[in-house]
Amino acid sequence: MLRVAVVRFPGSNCDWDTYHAVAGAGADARFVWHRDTDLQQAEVVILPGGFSYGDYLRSGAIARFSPVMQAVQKHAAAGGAVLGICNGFQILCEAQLLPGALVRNDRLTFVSRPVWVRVERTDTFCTSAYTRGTEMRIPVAHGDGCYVADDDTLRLLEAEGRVVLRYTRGENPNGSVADIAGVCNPAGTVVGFMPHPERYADPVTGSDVGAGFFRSIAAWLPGGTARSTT
Amino acid sequence: MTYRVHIRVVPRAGLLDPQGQAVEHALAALGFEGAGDVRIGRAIELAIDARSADAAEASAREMCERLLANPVTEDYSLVVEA
Amino acid sequence: MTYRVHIRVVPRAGLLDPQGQAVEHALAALGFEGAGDVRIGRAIELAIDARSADAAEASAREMCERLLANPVTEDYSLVVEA
Amino acid sequence: MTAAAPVTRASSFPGERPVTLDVVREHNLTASEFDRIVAMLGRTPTLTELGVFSALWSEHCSYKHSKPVLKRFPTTGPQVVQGPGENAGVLRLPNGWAVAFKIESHNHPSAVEPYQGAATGVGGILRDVFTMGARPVAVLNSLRFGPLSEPRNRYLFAGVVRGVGDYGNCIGVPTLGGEVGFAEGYSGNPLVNAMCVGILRESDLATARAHGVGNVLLNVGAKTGRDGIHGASFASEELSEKSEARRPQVQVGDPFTEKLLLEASLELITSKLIVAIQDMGAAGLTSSSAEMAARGGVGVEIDTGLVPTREAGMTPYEILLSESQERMLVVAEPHQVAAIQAVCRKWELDATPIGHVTDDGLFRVKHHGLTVAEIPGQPLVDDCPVYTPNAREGAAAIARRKARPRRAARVDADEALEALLDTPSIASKRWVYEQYDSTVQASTVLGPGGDAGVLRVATEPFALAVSVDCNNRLVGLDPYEGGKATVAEAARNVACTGAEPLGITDCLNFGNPEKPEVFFQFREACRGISDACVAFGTPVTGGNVSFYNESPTGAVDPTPTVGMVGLLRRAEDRVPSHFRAVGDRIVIVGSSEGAMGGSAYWAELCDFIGGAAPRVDLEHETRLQQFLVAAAAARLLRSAHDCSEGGLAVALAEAAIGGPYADRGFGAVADLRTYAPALSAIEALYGEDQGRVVLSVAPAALPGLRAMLTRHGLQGYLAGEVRAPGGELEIVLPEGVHRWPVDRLRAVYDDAIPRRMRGISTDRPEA
Ligand SMILES: Nc1ncnc2c1ncn2[C@@H]1O[C@H](COP(=O)(O)OP(=O)(O)O)[C@@H](O)[C@H]1O
Ligand SMILES: [Mg+2]
Repeated sequence: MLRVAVVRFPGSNCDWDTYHAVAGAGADARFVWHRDTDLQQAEVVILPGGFSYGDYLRSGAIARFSPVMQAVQKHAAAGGAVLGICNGFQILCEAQLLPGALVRNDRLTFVSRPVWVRVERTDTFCTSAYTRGTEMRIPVAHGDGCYVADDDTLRLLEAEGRVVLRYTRGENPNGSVADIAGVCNPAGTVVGFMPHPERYADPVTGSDVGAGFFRSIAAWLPGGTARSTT
Repeated sequence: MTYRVHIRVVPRAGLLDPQGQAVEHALAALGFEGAGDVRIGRAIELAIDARSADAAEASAREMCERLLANPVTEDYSLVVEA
Repeated sequence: MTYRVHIRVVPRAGLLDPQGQAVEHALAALGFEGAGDVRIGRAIELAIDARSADAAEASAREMCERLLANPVTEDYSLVVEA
Repeated sequence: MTAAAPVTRASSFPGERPVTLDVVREHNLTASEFDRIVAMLGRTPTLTELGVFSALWSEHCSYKHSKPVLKRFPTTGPQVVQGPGENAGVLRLPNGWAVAFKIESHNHPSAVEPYQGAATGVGGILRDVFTMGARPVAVLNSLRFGPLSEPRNRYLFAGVVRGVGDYGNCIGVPTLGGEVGFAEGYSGNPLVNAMCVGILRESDLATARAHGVGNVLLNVGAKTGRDGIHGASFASEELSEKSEARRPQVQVGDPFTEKLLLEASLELITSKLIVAIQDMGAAGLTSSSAEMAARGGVGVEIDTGLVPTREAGMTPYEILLSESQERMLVVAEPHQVAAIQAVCRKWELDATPIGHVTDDGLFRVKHHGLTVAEIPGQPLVDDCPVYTPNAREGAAAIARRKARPRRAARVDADEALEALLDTPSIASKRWVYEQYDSTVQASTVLGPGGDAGVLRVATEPFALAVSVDCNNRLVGLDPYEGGKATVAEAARNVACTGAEPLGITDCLNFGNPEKPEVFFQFREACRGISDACVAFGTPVTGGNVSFYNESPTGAVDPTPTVGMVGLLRRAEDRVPSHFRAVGDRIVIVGSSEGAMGGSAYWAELCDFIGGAAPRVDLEHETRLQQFLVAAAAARLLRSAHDCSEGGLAVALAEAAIGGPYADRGFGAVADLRTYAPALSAIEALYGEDQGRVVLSVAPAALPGLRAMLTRHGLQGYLAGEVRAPGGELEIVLPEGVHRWPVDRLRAVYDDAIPRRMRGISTDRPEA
């Protein structure tokens, strides 16, 4: 069974949701406390959503100095898979494991609603269950979700196909440049995005279109290439 | 003349400043010793067209009173540059 | 010695500042004429125990580089007071 | 009264002012209340003691004007695990689970500082629920403001919504529903009521009853500052220019610390490390320690010198009365202290021993050893004088019920629907609830935008439905019928989703109870609530009274908000409120006499609030609820929507407009020619008769539905059908056909609040 570490920072609040979605997809989910530096030999590390350290100063700015982040950096440097969802994405940007930054929504208010996103890349460890171009509605819930990066970075992201998720159908909820909802590192092993697929992983919550992200993870072959499960 | 005004709006003394507290802890955890009493507020910069520096300052003060600072929870201070 | 450090962290020029824009509109709606180019950032104040003002400033700069400002989106400036 | 010998001993804290009658008055205590205190102590109280009394004998803590009325609420039932008296009420659910819930007001703090006032209101109610050992799973909010045409009201509205959102969002508790109303009477005194719902294993239920002589009191959580000193007595006086000046220093919320406190508290409770726990809410350390001791029939001794403070030099008076947020008082056996501190340390919190349980029944406070207060504990909490003010209905109120509008509506019958959908009280509240995280915890079955929020419980098959309601216009017109209507609407909202109403919590927002017409409203509204709760079998498990909601222009509309919790046996049976499929039949249950009294039509379009309030037939309401629950369980319903403000036309329009994220609304036709043949168009369309719902039903389910209606002694009226998206809402009346393009209705409904709030700074007051 593929082992997945879900990191809990003080202020994480999607930790259990993510844990259940991972376990529900058939992977071996483990919590790792932010003060631990042992990732329990996890093949995939997930930084879940929430308000680590209250999102004080800047979202993710304080969490990135947590002891566990050294282990995450090492894991990522060795080619290990890391997924940041919402606050996790913010932490990955602050830690410079992903380029760019997430700043306050252009509407200046928190936004909580389902939005349309398109899967732009399916050869990563967490998107292989989808076909390229799949559009689905997934909840977002954030105050600082506006993705920004300098022009060179943006050009590079587009040229290398590193935009993993994009807002579509005119539903960019936060002013993100180029409708970017999620990006990855050059190898596609570190991924971050704002939408919360774990909230749409069970039909009783209205939809289970997000379950594919977790099925992708559970079916991932570390070291090998991602295989399609659809 | 156009003046550049720098305004600083900070939580009033005695009021809890959770953000300042969190940053204080983070600085300590990063090994910065001797840092304390952290308060976090807003820095506002703007350009004001006015006849004199005094006029610019008066105008900026009024902006603070009416819009930029919350009189219940915040104090402000400002500097006018030519 | 304890030094008081005032830090100003503002969105990098060229970056969109929706909050600054909103305030600019609100000022215009309140009838403030000649106010423009509003930028909004964070004001951070803290006390630093250091041997000299230079040491306090060096320490504060390092805090900004490592934690207080995001190098991707923000610029900072600081003033040290005795 | 003169006393022979002091009953207890305490010394003034150095520098404290002597207690004079002026000082007594400043503390909001009357001369006779002061006499009672002197008699109880056998001496003049110290200033510290006076502060303690003023807090515990404030309206907010003592319920001195409401107790006798509240005693008449039904509070028992087979489902009740914990009735009123603890931090929150608790009801039994299947499979060993229970639900804890409570609602509370934060009106006065929000009037002064809307953002922090609302945020700390949410923080307080969350603590009430997790101190019961329950994990908060939903927040709801009920809000009232003056009209949005006033800049100050827009600022208050924006700030309150942001405050509610920021706190709940950060903690990670979904805000699943609420209501917002706007009326002149709330200008200057907005209402901010927050409700929290939590889930627990019944076996983990915690209490706030101190016991065990020698047990240790621990202060857990944030440090104590000078914030909100005298908040409880502040909440117990009218807002005036003067209160602006003497307002307590604003309390600032720290949801991050609260999240840590939540996790630590639940860990302490479920690992059975503690004896009792209570949050430090109104009147902070004073009320938490005195109330916990009184409940357990023991004494307590605390040393305020041991309480961690944020500022140097705080006096025992300040420490006792501070309302700094995110603090808990825990009682534990001495040998558990180290283990408790270890749990707290893990969550980055301090847990500091500050006192112990004693056997002398006294509430004793020391400061570094000096006894600054010593008061008999039970009388301190229980012997506040109780008042039963005069109750008399105002002549104006009686006249209003007999009156009719003096002028016609400013629009015709067709335009009226758009005008009503454009009314902020009726319009879509998306602008509000999109600022609230409504899907965190991944348990949201039905989010905001329908009749009630529905959430699943852990991995159980069942779910909970939650709603808060109050039709303040009806209560103002006829407090008894309005009280009934408020409970009925809450129950109907819950039942529309298919859930069986289980019990309520209430937040009674009224003006100054010393005014006979206000006390009349209060007493009668409570009688209405009681009667409805008895009829529905939904006991009152707790609540909150907020009096003195007055501004310089008078009392607010009486607003007894009811929070209802219901049980949906199978989550997947949940019934949404909007039309879902072309060809479905539209069925109306409940009849109409064209009740215009207190209607939104009269209020919004004729500027007239009056007429006879519609009578609530509790027997019919009960059958309607039971029918809705049974029909949902039998999967007969595609949608169910309650008829409330704006009447049948608004209910049909809302069902047709669709859910907030529907791509497009549906067309619909409803032929009312035989439903209400004798009514005028206005009465048929906009009358607000109680006890009505609009259903949509698959054609194949119609026979089953008919049988189900008959079984419950109800009549259904087959009015029409759901038509293709992009079409019209067509209502056929004896005098003609009315048509509205649904896309147009939807645009008006969606934009009503945003267009009024465009460009409003949520950060700071507008000038
Ligand atoms: N303050 C609020 N917070 C969250 N949701 C709200 C709020 N106000 C209204 N809503 C949601 O909007 C929907 C419609 O509210 P309302 O018009 O009051 O419903 P009804 O009249 O049917 O009770 C409900 O789902 C309600 O939960
Ligand atoms: Mg409504």
